Amino acid sequence: MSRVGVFVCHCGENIARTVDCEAVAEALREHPGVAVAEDYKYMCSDPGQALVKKAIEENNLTGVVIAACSPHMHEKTFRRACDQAGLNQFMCEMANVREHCSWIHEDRGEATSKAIDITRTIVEKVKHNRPLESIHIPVTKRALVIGGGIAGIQAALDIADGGHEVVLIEKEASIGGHMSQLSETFPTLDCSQCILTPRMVEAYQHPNIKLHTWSEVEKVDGYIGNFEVTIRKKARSVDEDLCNGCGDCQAACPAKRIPSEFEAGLGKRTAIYVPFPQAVPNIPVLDRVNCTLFKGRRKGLKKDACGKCKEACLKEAIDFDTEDTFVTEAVGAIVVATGFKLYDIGRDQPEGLKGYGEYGYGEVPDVIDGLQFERLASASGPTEGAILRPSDGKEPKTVVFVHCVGSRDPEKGISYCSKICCMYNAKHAMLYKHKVHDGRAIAFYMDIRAGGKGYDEFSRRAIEEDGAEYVRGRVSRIFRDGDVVKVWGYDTLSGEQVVIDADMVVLATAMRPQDGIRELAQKLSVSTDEHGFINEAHPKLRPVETNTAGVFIAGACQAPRDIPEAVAMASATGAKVLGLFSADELEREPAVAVVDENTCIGCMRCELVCPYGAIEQREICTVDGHVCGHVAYVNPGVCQGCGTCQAVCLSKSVELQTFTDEQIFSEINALCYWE
Amino acid sequence: MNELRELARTLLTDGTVRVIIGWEDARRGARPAFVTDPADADRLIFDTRCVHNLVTYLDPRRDNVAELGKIGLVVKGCDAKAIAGLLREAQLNRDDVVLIGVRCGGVLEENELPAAVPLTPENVAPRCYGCDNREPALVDHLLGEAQPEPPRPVTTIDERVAALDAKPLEERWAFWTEQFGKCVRCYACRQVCPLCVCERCVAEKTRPQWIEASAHPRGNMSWNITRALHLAGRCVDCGECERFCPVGIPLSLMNRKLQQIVGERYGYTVSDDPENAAPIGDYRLDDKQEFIK
Amino acid sequence: MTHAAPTRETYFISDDDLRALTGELLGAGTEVIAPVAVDVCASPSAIASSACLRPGVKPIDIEYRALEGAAELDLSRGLPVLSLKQYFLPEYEALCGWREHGIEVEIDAVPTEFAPRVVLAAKPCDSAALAVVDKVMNWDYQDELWNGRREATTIVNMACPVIDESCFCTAVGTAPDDDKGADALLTPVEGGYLMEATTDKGRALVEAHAARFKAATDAGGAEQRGRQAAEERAAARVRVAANLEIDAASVRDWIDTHFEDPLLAALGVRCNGCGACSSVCPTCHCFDIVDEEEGIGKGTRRRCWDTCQAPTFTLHASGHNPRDSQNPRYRQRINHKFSVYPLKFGEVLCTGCGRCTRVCHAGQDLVEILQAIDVAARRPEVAAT
Amino acid sequence: MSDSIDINGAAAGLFEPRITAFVCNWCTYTGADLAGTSRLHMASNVRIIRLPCTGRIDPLFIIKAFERGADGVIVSGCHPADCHYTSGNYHARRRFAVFHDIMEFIGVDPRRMTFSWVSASEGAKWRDVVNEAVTNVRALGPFAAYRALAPEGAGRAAPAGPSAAAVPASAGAKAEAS
Repeated sequence: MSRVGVFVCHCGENIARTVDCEAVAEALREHPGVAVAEDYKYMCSDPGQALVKKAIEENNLTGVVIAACSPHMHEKTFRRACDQAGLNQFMCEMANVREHCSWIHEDRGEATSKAIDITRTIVEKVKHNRPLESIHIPVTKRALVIGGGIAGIQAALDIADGGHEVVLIEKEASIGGHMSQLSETFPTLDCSQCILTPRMVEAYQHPNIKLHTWSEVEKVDGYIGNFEVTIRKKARSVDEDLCNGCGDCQAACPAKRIPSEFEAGLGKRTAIYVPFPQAVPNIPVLDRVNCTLFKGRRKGLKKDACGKCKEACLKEAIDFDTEDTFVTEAVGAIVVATGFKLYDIGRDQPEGLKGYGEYGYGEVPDVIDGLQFERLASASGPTEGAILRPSDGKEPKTVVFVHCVGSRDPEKGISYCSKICCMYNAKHAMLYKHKVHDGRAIAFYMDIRAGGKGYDEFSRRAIEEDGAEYVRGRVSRIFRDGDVVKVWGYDTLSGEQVVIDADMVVLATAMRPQDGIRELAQKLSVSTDEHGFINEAHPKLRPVETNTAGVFIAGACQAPRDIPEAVAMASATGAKVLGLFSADELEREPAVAVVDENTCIGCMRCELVCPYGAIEQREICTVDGHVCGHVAYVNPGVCQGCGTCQAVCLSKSVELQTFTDEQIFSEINALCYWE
Repeated sequence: MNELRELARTLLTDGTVRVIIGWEDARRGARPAFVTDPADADRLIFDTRCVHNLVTYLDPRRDNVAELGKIGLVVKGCDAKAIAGLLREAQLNRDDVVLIGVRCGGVLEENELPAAVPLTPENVAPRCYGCDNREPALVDHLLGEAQPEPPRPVTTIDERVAALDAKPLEERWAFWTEQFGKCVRCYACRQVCPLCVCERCVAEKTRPQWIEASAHPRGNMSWNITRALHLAGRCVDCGECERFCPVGIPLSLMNRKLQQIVGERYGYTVSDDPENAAPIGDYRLDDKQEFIK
Repeated sequence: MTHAAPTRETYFISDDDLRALTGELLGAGTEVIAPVAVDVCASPSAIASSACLRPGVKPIDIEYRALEGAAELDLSRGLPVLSLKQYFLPEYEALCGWREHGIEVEIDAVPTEFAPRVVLAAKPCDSAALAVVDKVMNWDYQDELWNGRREATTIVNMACPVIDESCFCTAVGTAPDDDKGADALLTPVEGGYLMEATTDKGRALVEAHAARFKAATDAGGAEQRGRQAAEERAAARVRVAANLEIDAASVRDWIDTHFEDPLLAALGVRCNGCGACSSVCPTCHCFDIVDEEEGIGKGTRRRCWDTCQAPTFTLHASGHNPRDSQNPRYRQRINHKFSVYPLKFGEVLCTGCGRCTRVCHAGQDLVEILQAIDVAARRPEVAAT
Repeated sequence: MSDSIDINGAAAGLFEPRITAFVCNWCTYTGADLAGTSRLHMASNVRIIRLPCTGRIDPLFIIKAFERGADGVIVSGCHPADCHYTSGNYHARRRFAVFHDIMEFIGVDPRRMTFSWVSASEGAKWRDVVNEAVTNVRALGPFAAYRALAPEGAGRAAPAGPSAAAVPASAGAKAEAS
């Protein structure tokens, strides 16, 4: 026989104003199985909790129902209180008579009888609650960081400095990411390379960091604390141990006219190459798409068409026949820091995006995007920092900067603000003016978004000190007209149309998630938003967690971020991971599904619907050990407690603890509307 | 038929199987036969009276059939769909049974006759109309001549469903409450269903007791709805549930309606391809949701 | 077995008088139950029944029903789908209700007194079944609900005119013209029926409606009617006997001593365990007791038909099931009806109505099975080896 | 729409439908919380049963609610693509599509069953869903047809003849069916 205690909270006047709390307690006193029912002004207050604890001890209650606010508000509070009073915390439930009753009804009579119903249903549920113990899962204290940009590097360093091994993987040949391409960074205008390179080297040399470049995530198994990640190491053709980074192979390579990704297409590279001088590791990769030898092989030539790099390599580190290899790493936590790519507005667009054919990007050589300008402005760039336009290498005297190309333009498929463009445009205008004193920097903007420490001052400086000309309005068309690039715009302040003969145009194209993000998200079973950015677990309170326990996110894979934000998120994930690693075992709520092996027939419908792959088939044996059938097994470490398996189970042979069929049946039964 | 008897004899003699489950002639017409002795192979028949879906004997819970040893099972096209169902739901290993397929031109609605009679629109089992699997693919042996299409019954099941659909809600409710009201909860429908293979049927779960055990209209309603829902996208339309129902509840109308629903909503038809995953347990991002606010 | 003995006081009642009598009973508010031919094609179900939709003979369901008017009375029909059992042991019935108040539990009893009612033209195999089941219902416990309904009911049998290949009442100690378990017996004759009242209840019925009855001897053509009746009844018995003849006693003893005999041990292979046979059986009386909750702390305890053919019938709480496959479960059906019950109560728990055989589409054929057992029983030396 | 209907039926002497709602914990339950914190007034006829996910909701819940005398039900959870468990609501959507259609085939007025997607931020939508459901079911009247299926309880006389099943219930239902 259950002995349930019911505690009705007035919440000051919040509940008592419309619900007659005494009447509710009174009604529940008569309810079968209720041993005590009391009401009190503030149940969540110390005296309120003390009252609950006292009642538990005095009446040795088997269950507790708090009729008060939403369980999302105070469930933990009261479960803790019960625990302290020696009642298993899962024997305590809350009846929501505030958000779902007193706050949304006026009629005192209606509200009171509804409050009674609500409390009754929860009492009936609690009668079928079972004492549960939290689940303990062993934790592998190693972390995987996906992406070697500034966010990934920072996360890796923080975790490694915390004393735990980190596996850092990067799909390019070198870590560094977009930050390594930048010239100078706002709002301080300090050299990007100068602040980044030391971090790259530190990560490379850190005893706790194991680096895999030219590698991608192939497969992710397991669950929080116990992931097993398979990594594809793409064939590099260069032995990472033998190579000493002398660079002779690059010098020897005949294919020298390949557009360099690092230079955003403004510079050239060889087929076997190191992306940039400060690359970490300083080990080349062989680009098999553009390599003469491999082109020949693809054509089916008997004899290899080239091999100069191999001849040039004294360390004999080059092997044309290497294949992709796979390594598996056991880790307990995963940080996703795959960063962003720029909206490639020129060529054919992915589904939902329209591009900006009218801006001539890709056709007019002197229409470039922000990253290309960064390379022009970078001392280590193709022009050694001189601002020269791509078409004829002349110094542009008039440069137009266009804000919000793609961003904030639902018409073109992207509704969000890319956030960093206002700042880097200001920076670009400044850098340009610093280098071309007699030049004109004209920026078309919708409005300036310069939130952030020193940001607004910075963008003002561009205008007030460096004389950048800001035109409030959109650009309708950009096209080549003889030697100049015509920019048709509209000044919404003067209300006049503006036509500018520019020498070069820089488009602040939107930030988009990296290619393949959806596939990766699927492997990690995390969700992405409509644009492909990875969803955080809660927009405010859990910004670096995902819905998959043990998978965290840092930087621009979650939304457009600037460097300080990406670094802050990275350190936040570091803290999360270190927190996870602080105990040998992980404690989880026991809200997981459990299979009744006596009635399960192993039809595995549950396996089909489980979003987490938590269910697998398992053989059952007789006492003498011979296999007598197969049943479903739910891995409590992976199960997240959605209960979808239970709803599809024809024989009802799987039960979700804390939401069992008996509990729900009793709740429905409690709402019996007879007589 | 001789072809069938010959094969049965061979399979039994060379020990490929220990028992052949087929049909035989008995005092009250055709019925399931369990032939273990090659000498008895001549008992086997196949004609328009062989209505039974024998796949129901492969229910892994039927220990007394399993005891007979490896089974050779005679299946019509519709029966083979049930085999696929069992394979799909991991209730059968394909290697554990030898499937003897028979080309089928349809069967009788009323099979308790002393001798086979040719099919006519009056006597053909309505479910045979428009059969899409008269030559089972999922078999080890396929016997018999190619058969003509079964005749169109006087009234097709679809026409009956349509007639019911055309009635106002009140009349449909009156119709089904009368039908389900007759139910005595013998569970014959479940027992003969080749896909109802649960160890413990939800109707027999007592904690909690979702479905009231006694045969009152309310318990009957929840039982019959649940039975139907559990077969959504699984029912192979063998009609055994309706045929065995001692009080004649037209379960085939429920089953057919479900087939129409999963057909229209998810473009799904039950086939004898085990890889053809059932629609419930699967989903598409763009599934119709016009009924959701 | 009781045969219609001409010594018993016999009356003649014309067809019209029988209807008039029915009218009087109904008029007096007495429930009258009789086989009714239900035109299934008249109900909404018609649109669902392919039989109704096709040209030709429309299907007819025969059911024992409470008459709404004397006109419905139709005595020429064969065996109803469900037996008379349902009027004495309904598919489900309330045993009591309960309501919790705090920790107190209040019980609502159900009435065990029933208004008098009359069954007309009951099938002899159905009335006999009631007499057989009376034994177990009054063995170590008096079943008030059963007895209450038995006492309140006057049963008038009709000598059975319709016999098919599944009937075998004569093989199990009754007959198509038996009055066992009944209070009177009607036999169709020229222009009406001969009515023999065999119990006080039967006689009371005759007295209450004396005007409708003539002493058989007074009525004209009495002798010829008597002969006609006797002949038809004898002929009917012969027709049934042709289906099956067994020595019930040796069958009983053989089963008792051959529990593990392969013949008994392998009966269930084609059986689907659907239990339809139990549902339609006039003697199957096993029930399950369930508590059906309705709202918090209140509900109804009901009993409902159960069947030994279902695995759950013998499933232990431990999960162990002593009858773990259909073979032992079907053997139980045979064993209980033809050995255990006879040994305990001196009566076979079967009246040969043949419903189980007709209802089974898997082809379990009790006639065939009893035949086989009888053969084994008559040749003990064969069975022994 | 919420303003256009009378959310306080008792005052207006209207029939007060009883509605049981099955909602997921992450979207609709939280959305209902938001309705509360935003003090959005709505009809008081709905009783919420909280579940982790619409994927957990079994048609048996709805049948049982009707058995227990509910005049209507609401099933509500996360919008497609928003499921806290990524796909629970997609599976629920199929399950309820089939259930919805078959119940309609049996003769249950679909307006007694409201299915909706209400996110944690849609307190107002929840208010509207509740009020609309109440208006619809109020218009339909009590679900007498389903209640007519109820067996004779002990309080009332036990059935004399064959179970009340075959004839009376359906007859009764016919008259009262929704």
